[in-house]
Amino acid sequence: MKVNKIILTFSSLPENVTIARMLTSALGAQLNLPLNELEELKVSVSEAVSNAIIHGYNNNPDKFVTLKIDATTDKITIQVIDKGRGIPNIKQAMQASFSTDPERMGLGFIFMQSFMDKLNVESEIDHGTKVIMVKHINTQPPSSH
Amino acid sequence: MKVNKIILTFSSLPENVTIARMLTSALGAQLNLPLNELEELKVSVSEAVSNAIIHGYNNNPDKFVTLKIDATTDKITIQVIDKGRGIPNIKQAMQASFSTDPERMGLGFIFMQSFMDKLNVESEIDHGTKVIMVKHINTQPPSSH
Amino acid sequence: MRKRIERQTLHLYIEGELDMKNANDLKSLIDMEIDKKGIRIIVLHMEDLQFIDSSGLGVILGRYKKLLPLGGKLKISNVPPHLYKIMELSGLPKIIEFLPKKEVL
Amino acid sequence: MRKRIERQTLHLYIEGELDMKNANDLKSLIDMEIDKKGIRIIVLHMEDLQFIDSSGLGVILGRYKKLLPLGGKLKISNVPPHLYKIMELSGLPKIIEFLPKKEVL
Ligand SMILES: Nc1ncnc2c1ncn2[C@@H]1O[C@H](COP(=O)(O)OP(=O)(O)O)[C@@H](O)[C@H]1O
Ligand SMILES: Nc1ncnc2c1ncn2[C@@H]1O[C@H](COP(=O)(O)OP(=O)(O)O)[C@@H](O)[C@H]1O
Repeated sequence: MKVNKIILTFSSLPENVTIARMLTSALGAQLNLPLNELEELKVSVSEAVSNAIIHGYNNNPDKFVTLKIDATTDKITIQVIDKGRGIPNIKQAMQASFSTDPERMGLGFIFMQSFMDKLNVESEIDHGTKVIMVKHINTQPPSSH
Repeated sequence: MKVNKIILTFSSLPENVTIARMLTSALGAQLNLPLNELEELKVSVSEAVSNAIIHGYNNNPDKFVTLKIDATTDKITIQVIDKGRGIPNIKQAMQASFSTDPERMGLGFIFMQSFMDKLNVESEIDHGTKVIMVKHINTQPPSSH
Repeated sequence: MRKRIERQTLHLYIEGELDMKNANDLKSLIDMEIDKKGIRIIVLHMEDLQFIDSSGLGVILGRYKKLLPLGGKLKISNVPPHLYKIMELSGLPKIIEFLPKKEVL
Repeated sequence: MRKRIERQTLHLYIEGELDMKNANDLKSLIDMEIDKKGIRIIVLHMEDLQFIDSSGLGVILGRYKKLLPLGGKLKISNVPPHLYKIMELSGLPKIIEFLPKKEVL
């Protein structure tokens, strides 16, 4: 099976959220993902990368975020990794409306969960966070929707 | 001075030339490079990445190419790195029309040289090649052209 | 972003992508209109919005909440179809009024 | 890619990006027309070409060289302005005939 691996490491800057999203989108387009799934992939990456920058690194632009994409013919695996402050209580963090920032909605993990087929979060205080997301690729011709 | 660093490491696959170019282009657009310079940046990256895949790795898709981009307000530095077969005679390789592949034009390095402000090639047989290119960013308002 | 004030209502036409990169700009712009210019009714036109995530949605909800105690209102109009699902998931349509095209002045 | 045969001339309308990813497809397509269908005159229309690099230019030069000893010809038409410089640098205009729009049938 053909495998494409892409690793993007970038400064923890707001404009790189766009770059990360564009990369995901370009790769998804090459895999012929339908437009709505491309959209969902983009949102998921956007949420995970924004979290790394905002929560993981407290917007410190000297830090680095890594986005790893593994694409095979039947699934796409995305990892977003920071070496930031980590999440003390992952279960709580993943609940709807939970946010440590009063200005934010606490929907990032909810979107990732809804839009991807699998979501897994690993985190260690002061060592960082790794968000692993999987999307299955429907190789059947579109029919039921 | 604000610095943005981006490192893309990817499978040595033809479709990733598109990805590398798109990334460069997205970053260049954020730096407000004029369209013709964006175009020239894209060609340069395309040539260096194609060389890494074709010459460096002999089209072996299990290998990895790295594209490093460092952007400051006054210049953009691009490195394309492979761990492939290396170039025995760099001076000769950089000459116009020199190619070890009879189907190719031997213009890759010529384009990189013409389109970038600085080009430097480091290579070691069986250890790989690093192409370093610099483009200055004209922060003056456009006038003389 | 295009903006237009008509019958004391601020119409904002949001374009492109609304994420953590520019959500704060939208926040400052709206807060300025509320605080400095006394605007109380805002319609966000979304026909040219290509992408939004929770950072963008958060700023919209935040502006709605800011206007409430001031007796103001924030409405959303013309959400493009590809953004329906994320809007739905966010719960915003249960809180904020979504206007179909023709009801908007 | 759109193609059209008229008065024994093959017209190919190249779109998008021509690089190492798809240059070989163009090569195979043209070689098939030459070898199997006996095509000897080819016009490459480039108005919709967005990007080209030395891999793409190499395939074009290669097809030109293949046609020469067969008494054939390859011409290029409608190069978009943003590709003038790379065309110039490649030296192709000194070898291959470039047609302005109106001369092309
Ligand atoms: N990469 C991260 N590093 C540290 N904390 C994080 C990270 N990602 C998420 N969190 C924590 O989880 C909470 C919930 O995240 P999320 O559901 O995305 O909502 P929001 O970003 O709106 O707060 C955040 O408020 C934060 O406390
Ligand atoms: N990354 C690389 N690894 C090994 N050899 C290389 C690499 N890049 C270039 N070369 C050598 O330099 C020559 C000239 O390169 P270039 O000017 O790009 O022309 P072309 O790609 O058309 O051959 C190539 O034919 C090849 O022998």
